[in-house]
Amino acid sequence: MTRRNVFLAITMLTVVAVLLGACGAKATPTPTKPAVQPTTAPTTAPVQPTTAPTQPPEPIKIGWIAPKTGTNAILGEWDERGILLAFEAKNAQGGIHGRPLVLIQEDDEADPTKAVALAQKLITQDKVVAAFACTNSTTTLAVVDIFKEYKIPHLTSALNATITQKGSKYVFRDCPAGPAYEKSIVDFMVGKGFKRFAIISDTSAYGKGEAEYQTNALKAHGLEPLTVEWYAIDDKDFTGQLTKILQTNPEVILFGGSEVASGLIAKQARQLGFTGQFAGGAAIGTTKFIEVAGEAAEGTYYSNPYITNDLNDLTRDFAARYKARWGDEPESHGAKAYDGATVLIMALEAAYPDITPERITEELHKICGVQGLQGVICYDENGEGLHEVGIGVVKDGKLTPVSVK
Amino acid sequence: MLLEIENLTMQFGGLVAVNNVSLNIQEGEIHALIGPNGSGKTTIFNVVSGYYKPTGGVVRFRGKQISGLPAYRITALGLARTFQNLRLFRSMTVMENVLVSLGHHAKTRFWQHVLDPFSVRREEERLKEKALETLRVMRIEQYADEQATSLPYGLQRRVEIARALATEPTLVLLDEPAAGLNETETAELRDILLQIRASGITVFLVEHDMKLVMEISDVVSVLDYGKKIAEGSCSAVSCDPVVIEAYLGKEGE
Amino acid sequence: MKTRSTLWKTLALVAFLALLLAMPKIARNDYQVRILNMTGLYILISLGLNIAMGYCGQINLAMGAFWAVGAYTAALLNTNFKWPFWLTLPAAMVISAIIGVVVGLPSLKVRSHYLAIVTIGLGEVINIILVNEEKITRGAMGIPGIKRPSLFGFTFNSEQKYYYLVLVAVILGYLIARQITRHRFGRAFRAIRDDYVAAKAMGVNTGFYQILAIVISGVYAGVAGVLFAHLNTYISPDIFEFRSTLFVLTMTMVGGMGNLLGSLVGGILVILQEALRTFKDWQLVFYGVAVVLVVLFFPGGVMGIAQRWRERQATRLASAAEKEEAGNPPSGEVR
Amino acid sequence: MTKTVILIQTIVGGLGIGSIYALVALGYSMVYRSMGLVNFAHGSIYMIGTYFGIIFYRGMVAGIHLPYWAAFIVGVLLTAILGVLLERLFRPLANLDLMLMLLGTIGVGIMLDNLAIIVWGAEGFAVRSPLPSKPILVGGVSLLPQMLLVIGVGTLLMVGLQTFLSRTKVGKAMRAAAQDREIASAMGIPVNFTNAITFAIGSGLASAAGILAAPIVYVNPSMSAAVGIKGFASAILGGLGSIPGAIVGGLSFGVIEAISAGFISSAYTKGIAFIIMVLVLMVKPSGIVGETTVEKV
Repeated sequence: MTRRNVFLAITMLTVVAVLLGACGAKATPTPTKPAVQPTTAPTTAPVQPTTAPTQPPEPIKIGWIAPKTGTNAILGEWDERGILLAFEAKNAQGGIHGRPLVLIQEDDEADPTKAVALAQKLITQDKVVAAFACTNSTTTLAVVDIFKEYKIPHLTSALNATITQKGSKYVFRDCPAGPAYEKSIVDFMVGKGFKRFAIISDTSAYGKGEAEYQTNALKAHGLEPLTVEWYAIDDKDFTGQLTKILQTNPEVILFGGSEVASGLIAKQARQLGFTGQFAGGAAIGTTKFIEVAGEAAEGTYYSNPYITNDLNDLTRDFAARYKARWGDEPESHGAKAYDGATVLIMALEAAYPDITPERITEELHKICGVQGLQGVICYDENGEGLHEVGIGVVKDGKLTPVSVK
Repeated sequence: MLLEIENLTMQFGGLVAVNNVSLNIQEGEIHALIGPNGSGKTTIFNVVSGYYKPTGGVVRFRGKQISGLPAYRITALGLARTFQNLRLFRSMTVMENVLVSLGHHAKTRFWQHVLDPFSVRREEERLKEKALETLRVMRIEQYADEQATSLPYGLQRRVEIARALATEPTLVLLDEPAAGLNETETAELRDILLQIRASGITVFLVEHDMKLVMEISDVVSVLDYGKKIAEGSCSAVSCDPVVIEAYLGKEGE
Repeated sequence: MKTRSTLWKTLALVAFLALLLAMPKIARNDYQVRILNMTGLYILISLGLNIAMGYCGQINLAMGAFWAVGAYTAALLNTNFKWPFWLTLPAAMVISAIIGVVVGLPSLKVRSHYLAIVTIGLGEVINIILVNEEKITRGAMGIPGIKRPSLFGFTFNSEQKYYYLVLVAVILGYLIARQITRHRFGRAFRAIRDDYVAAKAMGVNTGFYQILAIVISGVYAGVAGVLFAHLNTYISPDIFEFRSTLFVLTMTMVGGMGNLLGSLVGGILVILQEALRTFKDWQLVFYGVAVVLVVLFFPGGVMGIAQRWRERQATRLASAAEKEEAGNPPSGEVR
Repeated sequence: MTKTVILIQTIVGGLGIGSIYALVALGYSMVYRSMGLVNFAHGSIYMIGTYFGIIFYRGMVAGIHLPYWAAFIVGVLLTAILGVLLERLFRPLANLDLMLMLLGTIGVGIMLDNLAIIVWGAEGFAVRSPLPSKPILVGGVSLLPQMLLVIGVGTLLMVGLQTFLSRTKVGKAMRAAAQDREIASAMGIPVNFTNAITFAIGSGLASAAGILAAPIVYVNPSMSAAVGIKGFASAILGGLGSIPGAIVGGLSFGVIEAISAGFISSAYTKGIAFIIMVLVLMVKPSGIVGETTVEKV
């Protein structure tokens, strides 16, 4: 190590310090945030004193971690839209007693390592009081312990059942867990007299989980899947898997994977001459699935707490506002996020003026009997709020209810 | 017999580069291999030093068959070589270049490099001392810490030879060591080569500089179109009409 | 003169170490310490990659997989058999070394672009195994509940405490890497990188050193994996996908391949990438632009700038030497 | 379905996706052959190329709705132009060592991918096929019209490319330049020009692959990664730098994937494909069609 190198190293370390300072200096503003600029975060003083009368009301910072790039970016996009819709509406009414809601958004690229670091950023640097984290199962599983450690409540849109079984009282799911979806659809299909099921799913945590729940639900009826086939999340051609499935001559193909791949599979299965029934859980009752599958989607049964935009006044109002804001038809992911945002806002209202993570957590646990888009939300001690899902069918290219819970 | 090349044939696809050549090198001599360009001299070197597997024939070194062995094993047996186009390690100093060759004399194990810096340092000093000795033989010790490839061409040639000598060979194959050298440098090289022989190392030499070859070689073998056409002492070979024809024929082209 | 510069060096080194020790206090919150910890882990992986690629010229684009092997060994032994950190560490080192031999073997047969895709492929295969062998690895769901390490009753249970563990690992890792690369092994590696053919002629057992280089890089990544598993307490296969390899490759090249300090300097990239978050959607665009600019204008990375300056000095010396010998123009073969 | 029908069906599916890999692999190989550059941004060019065509087909630009074939041509041409621009950017990279090339081109790839997200959004969309979606049944094997289009146009492009390289003046110049840059430029062949053409053709082929495949797959910015790596693996499997090699490599990679998904293990599809690639390279280190080079001493 020459002297120059030592100096270089020291210079670099200084740069590190400066950079750390730089990214700590400002709480990143969000695109939708009202004109109020948060004042530069002081170096100490973890809790701000309540607003002095002369100062503009201090915004309430809520964190958000989801993928905005990569294969899973679509999940982040839907999630963001639902939350922002609720937050903007609330802010238009003056926020929580005059304090606007600010969503501090971070892109985890669906990478659990990034998600953990970002959770720490939101908690210890941005000092959010609550967060939406995350939309994917592995990222959520990775951050649950972090939020528990820092005692900050967070809402997740991920379906993996074990998320709420890790003993954290700070995690809340804004939708039913995966098994609820898969059990409902399997029960329904078995009830219709189908006996020969084949499962196709992807190898992500989500896909693996859903396939497992489907298999378990079948076993509860004394049935075994004829075969379980897998694909990688970025696969586009499923001929191999499908020919293998078709050899087993199933009546029903159950989808465990994401909406896009499932849509492609439906299309390719029909082209390979499959005439039976398609069915699936959360990802299937979406406009995206129909868009991708096209005609092949027709007649597909799905389970979802948010069966269609046209279910009741609440969903119709949501759909209209969603379309006006984003120029797009909403689907269940947006509805999940919207429900999550709604209960969080209610908890914040209830906690006011003492808006601390601890109080918000308490209030979230108290939430029960709230009518959301997906049904009546009532949180148990594990943070599960919804247990019932309905069944829908794709009819004339539209999501249509069959039975509503 | 130090090195025996027996009925060696080397074929690349349809091209026969070396055709049934037999050649013997005695301990302690300087043996030159000459011939027009493309006559297969370097190919023989490449076979002997283990880069090509011969398509026919065998090579024995001190009675042990070496054709087919990997190059580094052949070097370890005591047969080192230089390259016609300099192949110095460009990221290294002259000293480091030579130290690479001393590597297989090192006794320290990998774990010592991880956990026992003291014996590694002791050994390093020993190796450096040895390397310096070799550099002194080649009269380039004052350039030890220079980047090898930044040296003038003539000196790079010597580093190349030093590197070969540092493997402590009994036989060293020199591929055109005088190429690109000026007269003074060539003269110096001649002294060095004689000194090498005097120190007991046998030299097998490919060279175009006939003056140098005639001055120092004990035996000269002549190749033409992959075949050996003559062998003998300098004077005998230089009078051989076949050799003269081979060279004149080449000039006439 | 000499003693003065030694004094300077010592002083600077002490100041540097003091600064390193004080880092968790300088950092403003757990998140920043976390980033420093991750920086340390990436530096460890980068040191390994640097030895394999920078020193030996052996392309190893399976670093993410080695990282995973270390992390999974630690996680499985810790959660299933309650092995503490101090036992999972050597176990993981052994296992990543074994995998290193497997990944290293193709390097005897194929080179450059071919080796690149072979190592990418083998890395993918390891990841696919982690995803699909659920009975052993719990598959895509990952392994939760890995314990933090403790030493004589002291548990490294916060980011700040873990920082010192990482710091010690990085310093040791650097010193060992330095020790390896400075002497015989380093020279053999560089000889292979500079001129594979000549290295063989100098008695270097090229195959052995090529595999050794990959094994060393694997062990470094494996150690980083163990530290990561015990820090994160949760691991899943998607953490170790190809993008993690790419990131380590990028940071090593931005820092400077073939120079161990390059790996340390490259660590800045971890922090820089976090700092770029301010740019939201444009973050990765700028990141890409930055990478291209580095490649085009500073191909040797940060350490390469210093290197280039030194080389220019050297060529100036050489040309002066050549001028001295004017009148005897060297043959056209000189470069 | 009998065993043979199943096998044929699987192979046909593999050939379809394999044609895509082959067209992408051609881009890698051509550019490598002429510039010695491995362009790891090629996957991103494939993605951008797909968008360049499909946005006109779907009327995403100023409401222009072009028929599929017209959108195809526009997309391929636009991507070829992008290729020329990228060639200019990559020119300094061509003489650098592999890792710098890798990193530099990957940097460009990251840039393109994220620009695409900013311009077109991360969500992506499904594309309607211009052909009937009803498959044609031949002896129990169902052939999808769009898939036949992929295989057909793909074959046409590959044959066309080969003819172009061997028959036309520009093509011959390109081959000469690929063989030896210095001699070629000494002979008066404008090497930079032939490189630009090579890059344009390589990018155009990737775009063609993307637009052809779009109705079968799904279009979004992250489609670049998987095809990028598999296309490169195909080029290597066939022998990097060889035109027939790229075709053989791509088709075999697709078929291997389909067969391992259908007959061995669907969870290990990609893994098996990579393992076979590694094994082939162990036996024949320069790929299936690649020339074995003698180590120069």
